[in-house]
Amino acid sequence: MTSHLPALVVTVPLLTAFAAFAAGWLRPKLCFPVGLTGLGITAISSILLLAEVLEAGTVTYELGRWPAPWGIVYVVDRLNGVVLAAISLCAFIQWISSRASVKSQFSDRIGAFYGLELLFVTGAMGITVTGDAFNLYVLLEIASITAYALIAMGGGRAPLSSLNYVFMGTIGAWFYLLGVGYLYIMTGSLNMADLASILQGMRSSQAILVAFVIIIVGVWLKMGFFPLHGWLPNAYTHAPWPATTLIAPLMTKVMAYVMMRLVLFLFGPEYSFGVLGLKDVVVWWASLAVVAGSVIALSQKDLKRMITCIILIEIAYMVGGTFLGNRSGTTGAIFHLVNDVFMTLCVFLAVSSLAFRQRELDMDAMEGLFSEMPFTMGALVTGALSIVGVPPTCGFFSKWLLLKGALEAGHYEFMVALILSSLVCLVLFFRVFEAAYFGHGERSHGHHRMREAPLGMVVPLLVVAIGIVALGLMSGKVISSIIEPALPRGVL
Amino acid sequence: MIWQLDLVILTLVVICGIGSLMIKDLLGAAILFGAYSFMMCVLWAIMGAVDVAFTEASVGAGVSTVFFVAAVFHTTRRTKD
Amino acid sequence: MRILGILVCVATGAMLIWASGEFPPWGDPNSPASLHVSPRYIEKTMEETSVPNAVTSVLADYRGYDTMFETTVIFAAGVSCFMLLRLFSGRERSSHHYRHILTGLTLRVRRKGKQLPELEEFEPMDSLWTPYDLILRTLCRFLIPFIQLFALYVIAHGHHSPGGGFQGGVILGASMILLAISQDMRSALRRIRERTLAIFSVAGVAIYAGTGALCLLLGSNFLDYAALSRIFPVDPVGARSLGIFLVEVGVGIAVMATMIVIYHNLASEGFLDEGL
Amino acid sequence: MDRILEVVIAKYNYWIYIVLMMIGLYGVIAKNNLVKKIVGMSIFQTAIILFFISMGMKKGATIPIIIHGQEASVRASDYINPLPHVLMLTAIVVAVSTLGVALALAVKIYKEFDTLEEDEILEKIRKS
Repeated sequence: MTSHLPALVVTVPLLTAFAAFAAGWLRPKLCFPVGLTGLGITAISSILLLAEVLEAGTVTYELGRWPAPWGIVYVVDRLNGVVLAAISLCAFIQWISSRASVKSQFSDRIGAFYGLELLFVTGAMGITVTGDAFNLYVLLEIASITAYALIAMGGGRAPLSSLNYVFMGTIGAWFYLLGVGYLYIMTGSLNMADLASILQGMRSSQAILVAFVIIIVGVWLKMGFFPLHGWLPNAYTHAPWPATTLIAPLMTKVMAYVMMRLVLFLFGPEYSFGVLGLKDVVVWWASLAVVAGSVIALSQKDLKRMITCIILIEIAYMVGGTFLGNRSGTTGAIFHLVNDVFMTLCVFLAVSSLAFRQRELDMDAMEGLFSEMPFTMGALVTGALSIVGVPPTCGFFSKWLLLKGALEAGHYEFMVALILSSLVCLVLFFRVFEAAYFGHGERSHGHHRMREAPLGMVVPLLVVAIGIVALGLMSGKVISSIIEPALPRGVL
Repeated sequence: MIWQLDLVILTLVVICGIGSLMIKDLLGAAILFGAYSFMMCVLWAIMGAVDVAFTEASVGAGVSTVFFVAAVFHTTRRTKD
Repeated sequence: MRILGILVCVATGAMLIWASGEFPPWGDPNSPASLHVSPRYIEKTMEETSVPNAVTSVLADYRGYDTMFETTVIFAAGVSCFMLLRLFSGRERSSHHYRHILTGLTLRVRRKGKQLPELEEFEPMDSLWTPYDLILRTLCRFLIPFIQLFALYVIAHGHHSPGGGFQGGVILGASMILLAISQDMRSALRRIRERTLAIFSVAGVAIYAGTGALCLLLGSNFLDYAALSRIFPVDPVGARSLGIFLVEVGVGIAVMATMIVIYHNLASEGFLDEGL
Repeated sequence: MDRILEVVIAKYNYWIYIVLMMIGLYGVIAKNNLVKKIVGMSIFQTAIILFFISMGMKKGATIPIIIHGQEASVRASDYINPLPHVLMLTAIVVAVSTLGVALALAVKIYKEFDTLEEDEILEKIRKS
């Protein structure tokens, strides 16, 4: 009996989205529990799928029982197994913690909001698990359209920044579609494994080169890689908090996974790194992106906009790590992708519970936060330490691997950029903690009563913080058992 | 597939495309965009893609133009560029 | 911005044209695209799915998973427009307009709050967009049933002729939009209330995903219609054709409801009282 | 001379779609009015759909519906390649969905800022 886990992993959130939207109209109180059970089942099935992949190696699942190049086939290996587990856990935790803010802001259209959030999770899961190039485009569009609508719910400037995101996102997605079209006209197939085998023989053709460039530009545009990042700071800052805490940790990381899947598996490491010779150019570009991201993050006054700009730095790490070309660099990039999902989730959830308590998010109005909201600030400290890369947390191990990869590949400018941006992140977060801990503004004189965020927000936040530390401690086992064998042979 | 007919329709499509971007009145842009979609639908019908032409006619020329006109009705027809 | 736009377009265009030099000549029967995967669709469609229209069989069966997510995309667009624009508190009007049905005399009642109840000789009239044309209204009232009949034909006949779920669904939606434009939005909403539209759009997509899940429950892979032959009295090939038809009906319902929801929200800026 | 003509005949369809795409791309980047940008985006999308359709074209082949009489002896070269048509049915529906959401956003922006010109909106934001 072939295990139906790959199909369950995507169709369960899809059916839950329909159930949540229908519940919005029939009995609004049911929306939250329906979504909770759906995401719970998805999380469990994706962890079971990861376990199955670890034992039985790559799992393939034919949709509609049509064989590979004709029908659509799901291919789950260790790389997307671990990313699937990370996405579903992150979505499950975010769902619990954003309940209070969704109920307060969107009570009259709660079914629609929850339905779109679940469709976004479906899109993210589907992009990760699919083995068909065009199916990836359709799921990319689902994740994008739901992201446009969720971001535009912020009010004030949100629709304008969402419309800019629509324009840049559509151009990125349709460039990817055009690249798939170029591949299809030259090879005749849409299945990724089939395409990869045909492309081995067409190393020298111009059309494949242009297809590679278009697809990479489209994916970088959707990812928010440095020169193409114009939409990201505005979109995530003006979005409402439940939308930001869901979209920020997932969208850019899933697109980073798509880039790795295409570069390492579809076009193959020899082609994407060797033939074009753009390997060094991209690593230089990534170092520039890291520095630019740090400068942008330094110049921000609003806390929410600052942590959004930190995402730009994280993306540049992943692109640089992938294009380093050697084994430890790529392993570092994949492990950083998984860590980054949880790090970003932790920091965004912490700041959203600050915002939920109507705290001023301005940098220099943070007095007495440690005394008022100790648990939230504790989790924020853990997330910050992980982003900076301090040993017990998982951020350190992935950055260490990236550093080792850069050293072996001889890209010293990428190492300098890595260290510099870690220091900048340290400065950024220390500025916040210094004001929050030592601040003696007029607010903290009055009372030291603990006005913590509601329990529903604090408990998931603490779980994520503990998860970051646990992931850090287990990083040796995670890397050796899951990520190390996930790399294709070609990565020398 | 008479290539002269194909060429004529292609030039018409390009003209409608440029026209709907250059025209100063948004309602005019919406109508020209509807004409552009209809020309595209005829082009695909000639190329043998009947299902796609049917969809483009009903979705592209039909409903998109109604959405454009509805949106322009609630905003302005005035454009600067 | 203008120079940046020109620069980017010329660069991308040059790159694309440089690459198109290597394409197989236009319309060449043995280009890779026509030799690698698609011959099986054409030759085997009658034998495996008994559906002569190869596009419908590939759309709903060989690559049925794409179409399920495509229907989810249009559903997501409908939900987004509802969520973005819909405002539940109505527009406060200082005065209401009524038209005497027989003579066409218009009456302006200065009264705050809700509309007056329905009167025999008078019918409520939009105060925002008030053109009234007897010829247009009666012609549209005459035309709409035939449009809907044709749309049902298009959905049902997707196997043998061009057409299918999407095209039929859009035409059904267009007939309701025509009603909303020729009469006024209130009468269109009286035909199909907003709540039923929402339930229809969910039901349509749920039919599609439900058929797939049903095949899963019957032990076969997701969206493998041959499994339907266990519960329906058809052979596996006939079961595929039946599965395709079920899916087309689901898509038709979902697309119809979504198009109307998007139009209602766009045309009345979310108040759903007066539209185009 | 006739060799160039032969190449042009074989490839002009692809060049036209590239010209259309660049018009759309220019419309999105350089136009100031938001609805004009949406029109440019739609032209960009339709041009890519044209590329996919002209990819499946076969000279001398008929539409991809198996003729009623000849179900038995079906030759692939008699019928046009149906796969790009399926892909483009999806793309058209995605294009309409994006258009619907973009127009809803434009209406919402107009309600907020009373103008659709990008520079006027940014001016208002800088002032507020």
